[in-house]
Amino acid sequence: MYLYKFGKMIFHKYANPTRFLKLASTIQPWAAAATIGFLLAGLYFALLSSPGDYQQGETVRIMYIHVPAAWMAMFCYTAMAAAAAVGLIWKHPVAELAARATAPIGACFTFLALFTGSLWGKPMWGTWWVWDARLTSVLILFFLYLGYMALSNAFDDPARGSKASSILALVGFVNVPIIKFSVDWWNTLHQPASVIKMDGPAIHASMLIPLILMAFAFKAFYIWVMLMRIRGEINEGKIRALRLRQVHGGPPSRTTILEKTTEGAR
Amino acid sequence: MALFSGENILCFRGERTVFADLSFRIQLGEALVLRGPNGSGKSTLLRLMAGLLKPHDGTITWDGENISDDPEGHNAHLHYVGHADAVKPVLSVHENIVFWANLRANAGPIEAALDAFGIGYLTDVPGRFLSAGQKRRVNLARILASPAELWLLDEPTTALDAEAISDLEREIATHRASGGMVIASTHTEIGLKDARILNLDDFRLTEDAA
Amino acid sequence: MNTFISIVRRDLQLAMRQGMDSVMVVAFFILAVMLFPFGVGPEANILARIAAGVIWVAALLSSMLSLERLFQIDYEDGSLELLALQPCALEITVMAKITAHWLTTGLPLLIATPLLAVFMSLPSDGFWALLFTLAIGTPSLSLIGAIGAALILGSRRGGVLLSLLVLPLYIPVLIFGVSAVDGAISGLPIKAHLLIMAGLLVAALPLCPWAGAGAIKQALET
Amino acid sequence: MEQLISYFQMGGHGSFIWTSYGMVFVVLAVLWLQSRRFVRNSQTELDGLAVDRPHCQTSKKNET
Repeated sequence: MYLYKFGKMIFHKYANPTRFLKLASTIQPWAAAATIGFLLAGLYFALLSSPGDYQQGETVRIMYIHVPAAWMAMFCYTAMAAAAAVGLIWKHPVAELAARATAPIGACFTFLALFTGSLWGKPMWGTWWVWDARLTSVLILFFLYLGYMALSNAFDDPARGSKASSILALVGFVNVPIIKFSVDWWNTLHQPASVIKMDGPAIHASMLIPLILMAFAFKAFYIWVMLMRIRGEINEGKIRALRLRQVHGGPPSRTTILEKTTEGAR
Repeated sequence: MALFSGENILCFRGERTVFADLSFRIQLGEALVLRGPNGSGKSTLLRLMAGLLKPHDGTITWDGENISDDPEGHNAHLHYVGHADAVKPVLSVHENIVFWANLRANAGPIEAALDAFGIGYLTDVPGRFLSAGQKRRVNLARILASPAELWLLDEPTTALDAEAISDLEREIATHRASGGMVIASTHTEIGLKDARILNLDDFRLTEDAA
Repeated sequence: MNTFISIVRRDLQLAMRQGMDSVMVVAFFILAVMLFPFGVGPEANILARIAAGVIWVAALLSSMLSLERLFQIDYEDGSLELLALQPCALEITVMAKITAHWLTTGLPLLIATPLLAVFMSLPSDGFWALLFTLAIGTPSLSLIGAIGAALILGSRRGGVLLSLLVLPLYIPVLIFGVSAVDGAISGLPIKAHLLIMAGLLVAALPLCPWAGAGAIKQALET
Repeated sequence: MEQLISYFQMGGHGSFIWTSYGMVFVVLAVLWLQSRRFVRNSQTELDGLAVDRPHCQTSKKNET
């Protein structure tokens, strides 16, 4: 019960959409600058100044975007599940919108991880796709994202859509480790011994820098685009409210009420 | 002395504010009729009272105890008649009502409930042959088959003819006499003697009030 | 407890009277498996090699067929609303409907499996493993599928959406089911597989009705 | 000049590396543009709606 109260108190401040928008518009330029900065630094190290790997040759440069993309795929799904949980438990409207905003970004990073993974696999194993444990788990994660997005748009009332998809995000989140475990297990069952392990030799220092830089670039990009999309979702909410008021000529909408009550409650 | 009440309830439907600061009180033997134009939230209020919906603010209490603390306990107190009649086309009228009655502890006599609404002759007829009015009577007979203190009726008189409406009025009267409560939202005038009226229009937030 | 029994009895009554439901599921199951000899060729050794996987995937797909209507009919005719307003917890009602779904789909599939094992010339020592894994696996499929069925209530295109939501969650059950049968065929000990599948089932038993009830409550809120 | 070409060939695997980097930029750029259009359209529509309700002011946000 205490956690519930504590959570309510902490999030209450940013539950109010307009105050969140003020916060978002201060963070957004910084996120944009960080994205571009890290991206340039990461590219410089990834493409220009780091040596090719003695075993994989130049193709190791694909790893510098494949691995951060895979990290982002997992990170976005976790962030989505966390936002969904906050949205469901504390009825926090902005958290619900954050989950809706994160899904397409996560899906894009998952697609990139798969695409670059298969491009990396071609020179190393000669095939576009190999049923490696990690790649398969990322493939299933991609379908979990598609399921989330399909469900959230399958209803006429978007509030219904985001509630139903929040539950799916939590159910999916509980299943991710089970899927990971069973795919690894299945992989060792059918694993031909000769395939080189996915991440090759231990990553040595000069390769770590571009990896970390690209990871930061992707995270900053995520924050930047997510804040944008949340702003769009909030606008959509206000538009629906105004349209409904035109139709019903009713009293002010939920968002204005929320603002009034949280304004007063501050 | 069972008391069912709600204090300053605020309810949203999607983006729309349905009503705010709505309070009501009802005691055993009383009846409450909800009035208001379409879309003013009559059905919403009934669903809030049944516990299907959670109010954004404010509380609904049964004997002083918040209903969301023990939803199953609250369900045992009430019967809800919504717009849809939940009559399975494949099952006979008798089977339909027996199913619903068995879900509750003290299932009463089925035949008496059917006769009360004059559909005794339909007991073995499968649901798909029934007209809308007959389906509504089966639905109403269902709540007679197993007693519960509170009746929440959402426009019970739709699809009912004059004779069925008088049956309904009689049943409501006997239910109230035996210490029950009835909350109904209705457009047609049903003769509930000394029923209190709750007009949802005066709880709608006007433009400047917000 | 009698609520559980009366709901299961009513659902079975409905399934019997509405007829053909489980017959259609079994017909789809047999047809789906029968397509493979036409596709892959009738040689027994090839068919035996893929028999377990084909039968399991077909069982998975056919158990998903009737999932969409698990709550949809009750949702449309108002019974789901009334079921949510009964004195017994909604989770028990959801569990009862899942049991009824398993009895009308999972069980008939099990009965049809021996015929298909013969069709696909499945090696005989894999036979009991197949039956046993399906017996443990199909309840988990019904349980996980019920969450999907509850989530799509009131959505525009229910059926296709349901498969997109539920199939990724079926993969662990499929992997352990088929590997148990393959293990049995090649004489390996399959105790570990069966324990894991039993673990999945035991985990799904409490969690899925709870999540399904949550989804239904949220669906009834509109 | 040929030093530049050999750089681009990247030991024969140039095509893989450049397509994957290219795809990353294309996907991220498309996602960014789509998000920006999503916000712009909703903002203009919102302003349009708010105009005919004068007293309901909407704050002009400058988003990048």
